[in-house]
Amino acid sequence: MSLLEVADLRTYFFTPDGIVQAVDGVSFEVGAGESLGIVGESGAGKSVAVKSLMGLIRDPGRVVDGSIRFDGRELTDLSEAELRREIRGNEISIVFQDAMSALNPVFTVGSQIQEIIVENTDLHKTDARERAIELLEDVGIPDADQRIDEYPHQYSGGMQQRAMIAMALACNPRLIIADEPTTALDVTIQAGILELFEEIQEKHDTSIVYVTHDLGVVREVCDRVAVMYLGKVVEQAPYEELFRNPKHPYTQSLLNSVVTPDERLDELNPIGGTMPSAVMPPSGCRFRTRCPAAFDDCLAVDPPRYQVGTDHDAACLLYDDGIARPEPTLHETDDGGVNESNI
Amino acid sequence: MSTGKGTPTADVDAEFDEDGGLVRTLKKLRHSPTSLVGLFIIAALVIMAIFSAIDNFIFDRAIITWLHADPHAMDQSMRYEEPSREHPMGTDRYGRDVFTRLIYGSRTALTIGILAVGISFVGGVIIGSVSAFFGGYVDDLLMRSVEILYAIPGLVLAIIFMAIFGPSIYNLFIAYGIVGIPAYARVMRSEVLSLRDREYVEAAKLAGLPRRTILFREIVPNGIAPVIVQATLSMGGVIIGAAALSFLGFGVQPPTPDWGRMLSDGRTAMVVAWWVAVFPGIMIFLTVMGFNMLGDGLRDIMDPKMTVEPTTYDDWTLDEWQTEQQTEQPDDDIVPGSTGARTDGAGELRGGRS
Amino acid sequence: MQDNHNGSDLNRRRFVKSAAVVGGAGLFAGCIGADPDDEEATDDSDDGTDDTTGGGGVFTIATSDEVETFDPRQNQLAWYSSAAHYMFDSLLLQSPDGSEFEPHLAADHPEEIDETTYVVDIRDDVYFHDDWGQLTAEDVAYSINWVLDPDNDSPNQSNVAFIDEAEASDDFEVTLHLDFPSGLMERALSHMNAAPVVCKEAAEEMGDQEFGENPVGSGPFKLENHDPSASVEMVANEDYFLGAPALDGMEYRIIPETEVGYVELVQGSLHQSGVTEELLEDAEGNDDISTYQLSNLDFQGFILNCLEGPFTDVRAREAVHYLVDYDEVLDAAAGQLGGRNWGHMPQETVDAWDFPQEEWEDQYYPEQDHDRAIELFEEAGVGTDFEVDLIMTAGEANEGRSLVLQNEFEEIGVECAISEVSTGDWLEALNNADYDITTYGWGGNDDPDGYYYHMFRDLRNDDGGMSDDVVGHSSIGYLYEGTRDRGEEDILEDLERLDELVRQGQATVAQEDRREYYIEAADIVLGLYPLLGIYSAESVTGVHSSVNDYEPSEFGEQETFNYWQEASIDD
Amino acid sequence: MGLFRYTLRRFIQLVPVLFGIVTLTFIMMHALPGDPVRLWLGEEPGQELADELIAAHGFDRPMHEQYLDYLVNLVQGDLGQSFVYNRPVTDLIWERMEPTMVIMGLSYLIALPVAIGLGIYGAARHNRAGDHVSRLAGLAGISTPNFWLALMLIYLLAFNLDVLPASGYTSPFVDPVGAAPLLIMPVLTLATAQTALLMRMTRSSMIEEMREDYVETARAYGIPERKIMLRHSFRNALLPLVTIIGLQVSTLLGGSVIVEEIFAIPGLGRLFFDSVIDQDYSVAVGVTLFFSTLFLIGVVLTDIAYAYIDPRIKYD
Repeated sequence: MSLLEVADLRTYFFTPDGIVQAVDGVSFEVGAGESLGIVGESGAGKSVAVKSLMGLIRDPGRVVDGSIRFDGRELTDLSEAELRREIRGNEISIVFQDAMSALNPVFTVGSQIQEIIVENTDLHKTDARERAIELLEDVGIPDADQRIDEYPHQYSGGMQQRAMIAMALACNPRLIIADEPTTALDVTIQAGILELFEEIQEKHDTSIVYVTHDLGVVREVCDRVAVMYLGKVVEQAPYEELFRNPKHPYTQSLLNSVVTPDERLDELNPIGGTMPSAVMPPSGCRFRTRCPAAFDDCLAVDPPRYQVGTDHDAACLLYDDGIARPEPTLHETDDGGVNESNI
Repeated sequence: MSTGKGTPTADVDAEFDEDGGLVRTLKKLRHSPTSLVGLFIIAALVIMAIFSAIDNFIFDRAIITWLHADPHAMDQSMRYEEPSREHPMGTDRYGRDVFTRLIYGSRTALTIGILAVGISFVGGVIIGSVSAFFGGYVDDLLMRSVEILYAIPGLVLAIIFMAIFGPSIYNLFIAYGIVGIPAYARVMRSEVLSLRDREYVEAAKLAGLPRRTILFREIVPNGIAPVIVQATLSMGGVIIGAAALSFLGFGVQPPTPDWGRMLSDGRTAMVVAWWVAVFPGIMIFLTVMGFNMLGDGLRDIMDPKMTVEPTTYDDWTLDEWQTEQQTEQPDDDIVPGSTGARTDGAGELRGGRS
Repeated sequence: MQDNHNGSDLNRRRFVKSAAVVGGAGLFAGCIGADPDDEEATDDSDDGTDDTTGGGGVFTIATSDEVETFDPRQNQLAWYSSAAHYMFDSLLLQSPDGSEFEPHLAADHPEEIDETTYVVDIRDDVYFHDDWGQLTAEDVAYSINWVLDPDNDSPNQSNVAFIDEAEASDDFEVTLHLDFPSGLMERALSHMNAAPVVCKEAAEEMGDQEFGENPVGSGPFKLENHDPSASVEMVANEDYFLGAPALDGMEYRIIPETEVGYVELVQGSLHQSGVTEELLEDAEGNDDISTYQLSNLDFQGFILNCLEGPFTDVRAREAVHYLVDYDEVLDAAAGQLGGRNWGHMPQETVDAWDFPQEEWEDQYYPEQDHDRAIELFEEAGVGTDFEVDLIMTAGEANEGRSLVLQNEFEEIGVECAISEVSTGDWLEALNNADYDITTYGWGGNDDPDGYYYHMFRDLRNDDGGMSDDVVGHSSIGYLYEGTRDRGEEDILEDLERLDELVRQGQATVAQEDRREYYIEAADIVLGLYPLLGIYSAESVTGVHSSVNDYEPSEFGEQETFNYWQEASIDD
Repeated sequence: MGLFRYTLRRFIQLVPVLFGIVTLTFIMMHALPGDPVRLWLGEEPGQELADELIAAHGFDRPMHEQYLDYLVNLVQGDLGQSFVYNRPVTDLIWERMEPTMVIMGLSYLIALPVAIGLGIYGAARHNRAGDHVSRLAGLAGISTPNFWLALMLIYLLAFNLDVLPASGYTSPFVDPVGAAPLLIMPVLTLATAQTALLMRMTRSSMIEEMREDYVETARAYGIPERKIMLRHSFRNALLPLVTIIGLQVSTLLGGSVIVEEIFAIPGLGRLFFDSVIDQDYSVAVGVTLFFSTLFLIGVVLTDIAYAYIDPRIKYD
């Protein structure tokens, strides 16, 4: 029984230039205490997907279809007020990519954490302040009782992110969504933050959804990985499995191009061509325009997710038994010794 | 007006952020009904103005006389005639047809607007860009001079100018042209400041292009968009300002039809002949409204973050801040030498935390 | 009460203030143009004379200019020339219809001892405001001599220039020693712009500056409060020698825009305000407002530049006179608020002096005839291939007449550009002869002298003279200079005679003699066509119906409280 | 305390700008055509009198001498003598200051809450009917010439409806009840465009702020929308707003010329206008200088206000 079950989530943006199908039929699950990594290039719809979970999609965007079950409750049925009171902050919280801008520049770090505590719990202001200091200490901010009264700009980038995490922990949520939390940081600080996430997970048994375009990061923190491409999850597997035995041509290309774990995919542009527009996505398989293994059927059939291994699925017609297909020869794994896996 | 790619609505916005040039910008206007209305009003105005300019200079008012009436023809027996079929907007104190004068007035209004704004624009762009590009003493000198102009209330400065040079349409737009320079200079300056260290500028420098060429070929064209928005928005202000000067007795030379003058001449007749002042008033209002609506739309479109407002004032204080501000980095006591997003530019303070 | 002296056009302009320094004065009867459309306003209570003191309310009047000094000896402001009559007294007082000069501070009319010596008896029951003591011959002599003293730079100096010295020959007797006999003496003695009587002790004690702020006079009202640029308040002088006025006070509100003042008049918060021509109809239709159309006593038209440019030849100037339809110009310039005049002076003066108006009209004011105009231009050698630079100062009247003239020029194929210039520019242009034609007006007097001496004399012959580089711009478009430059001997002879005539006109007492001089002068001037004279302006003043027993006149002298009427206000 | 030193420094920095303004206005005023004496004396000057007056006021001296004198006096707080009123310019300015300040202050008092309220309302209703209406109203407010508005108010409220007096001024410090009706129309005239501008400003910077990341953060942590707008976004939106509030001093002072002329208010705007017409050099220069100083003080105050709102700004 998973803590979070997302099924066929669709989030569209209704812009003057057309409907942007940012998230188009995404499903995944996160168990209690588990950490799921969602990876993909910019524009794949990762952030939109996780923001949809908390009902944070604003005009002109809307969750148009799908179900989000959290601890047995259907979140899409909840009203805005219910979401605000019962879910956001205290059940699910989120750590944003750019802590500098995610923190309000004109309030002290402490007052922002305090406000969240007061808003979501029964604690009063002074108690909330105590709690905030504790939290800041927990996330490794030295002299927390002093620095609580400083403003975000007085913190370094790493500390801002730590403060952000303290905020996320403020009400003991069961799920933390980390939306590219280390993207803006340099490597050394990034390592510290990732460690912190691990610590948290161990200490509080919190589930984490970790959104990133950095495969190296995924390796550090995630139990399982979902790969997204243009609004869809194309492959999903435990991270060991995925790294050793990627099935989807997209994942294969991604991994193929990674030189070091620190390289960022968006900078490398490992795959030829650019991602098509989400306004008018290609018919059939969305990846076909860039897929080296594409064949005729890809044009017509939107591939469902095929089970390709234990807890491993991939949305590619290559794995459809009913369709005649050429051999997936294009992919040469890093470690050829790994079994091609049983389908 | 930071050109940094903000990520307001996440990734999906990425494709809208791209700088698509003026044509693309204009195309986007179609999504803004108010801008379209503004554009329509201005287009109508321009057509009227072109027509009256051609008619006046080439045909000596023959066309309009043939079509309707001569805007200069006086007829004391037709003094303050009410609007009728013959005179759809009535006649004025001298029996002249208000309607045709109104049409001819578009020429004056537009001329004042365009020339005054043109002077401000060119002056502001040159001063602002030179100031920012060369920096140092040049910057200090130019910006202090601009501040001096800026510190004197616009209307006050315009009155002094008009008093010195005498009331005439030429002086009117020179006066407002000069009055407007500081605002443009500021906008341009902050744009150039943000552009001058860009890669392509560096490249041009390495290529050994003369500094003047780099400034006016590479930098200025890239930073001109907000100045254009500023121009559209201040067009209305100039037209109103010119009308105010007319009201105070520093106006356009008679018998040239001019809305401001018509309006202020007609004010004493309000009780007996409302039409003399009301129609030019409406025209001024519509014109200014048109420019403002268009300017509003342009601004929204050109700036993905919708950094707003009165470019007229721009970041005069904010620029100050930039130098005042202590950008000292707090020591990162966890991992030394960290680089985070810092608050170190005007763009930051303008709300662009990118 | 000409708060708007030359119509609404020029009310702010200083040059009009000086043009108006001689104020209104008249020798003829009849309250011209007075046109009370509401009879009730005036026939209510005829018996309310000096016994009804107090409770009469405060009479509030709109005016457009801030007063710069309350010292009437220094004043240059048109409206204050009238208002000063409330705070100060003069030896004589002009009747509302202008027909007579009543002894006022003087016990009787000046008594002629010889041609240049007059004795004036002063009343012995007049006291200055606020315990400044009794008004005596000392004060009168001091006041007149002060104005005469060139060191004091009084703008009134020229108006009493005929007096050599005033002498307090007794406690209540002043002897006037004249330089030359003048037909203008009684007028001068009745005017604030000439011989207002101030308290000598106060003036000397305070000094000019302070006296200008705290004036001490003997009039029916005294200054109570002055809010700069806002209002001047006066309260009734209970100890006035003619008894206390019925009004509690007078208040002048300074309102720059005439139409705003009119709105207040309609609202009843003002009792008197100027009415623009456009508002006249509305005012006449309003039961609460009585309108009075008063002559401005002025002369309006154009000056042609006789020094250089296309109009140096007399035929070219005459041609301009053929160009226009005078009535059309009048219409465009003044609408209903003006009347044609002939001879470069107000029609009232022409009528009162019985000048040969018809002859002038026939001879010098031709019917519009473009062909003849073109012919004359040809004869003058300029043809129609020239451009005319017409300058004007702001104002509807100037604009209207300029537009008509421009249209006429264009009809005969002559380019005519109008430039509206600031007053400073205008004076500069006049000084430098930098114009071809300019709008022109001169006003404020009903005596021919006010026009002929001021406009037509040769400034070079003035006492002290003008320095060589200043040609003086109020002369007739450089007619003297131009004629001298071009060496046109025959015209010069006429001009010398003209100068002589206007000077004689001023220094002569007998009106028949003066009349002859002016007729001869007019013939010379008109025949040289330096001015295109069109009309005299009128202005309308509206009075609220809550005012009783009050009728404004051109000669606004203590109008609300004088020998002829005593105003009061209904609550 | 840093703030004090900072303020002091900002004021000292104003000195060169003020010096520039003095120089500029001095030159401009002396460049006016004609000379004030001739204007004063009118068309028929006695030359002696003119010469005397010119000499008395030093108008015949070389301009640089007049200028130096002016500067020396200025340093001593002496703005010179009015040619027309024959009084010290400083006296005139003090005398006329109150109405201008009162009207300007009141128009701020009205404009600020209305503009901020409407601006926030527009932002909250972004792109919905309420927003469009308030936005168009804002545009209309900016597009209406203020002198025209003033005259229309007079015709409507004073002439037709007779509910307000058309003109005049009474000090509200002396007679608040009597002053109130007199102040309504002038304040309304000045405040309309100001309100519209501030409203637009508030609206757009609120919209902008509402798109900022910290808003999303607040939302993600269950902070109610109201609180996000009024506390989080508004506090940030205040920054550009404060700038405009400071800069509007300039617009309002310009507007005072027109408002005071129409409503017959004895303030600085009218003093300035009359002095230009009369070429009363020292008054015109003095008032311009005073206006500019007010404006610059406004800017400095704005800067200081920033400190309270934006903690990112530091002083040394």
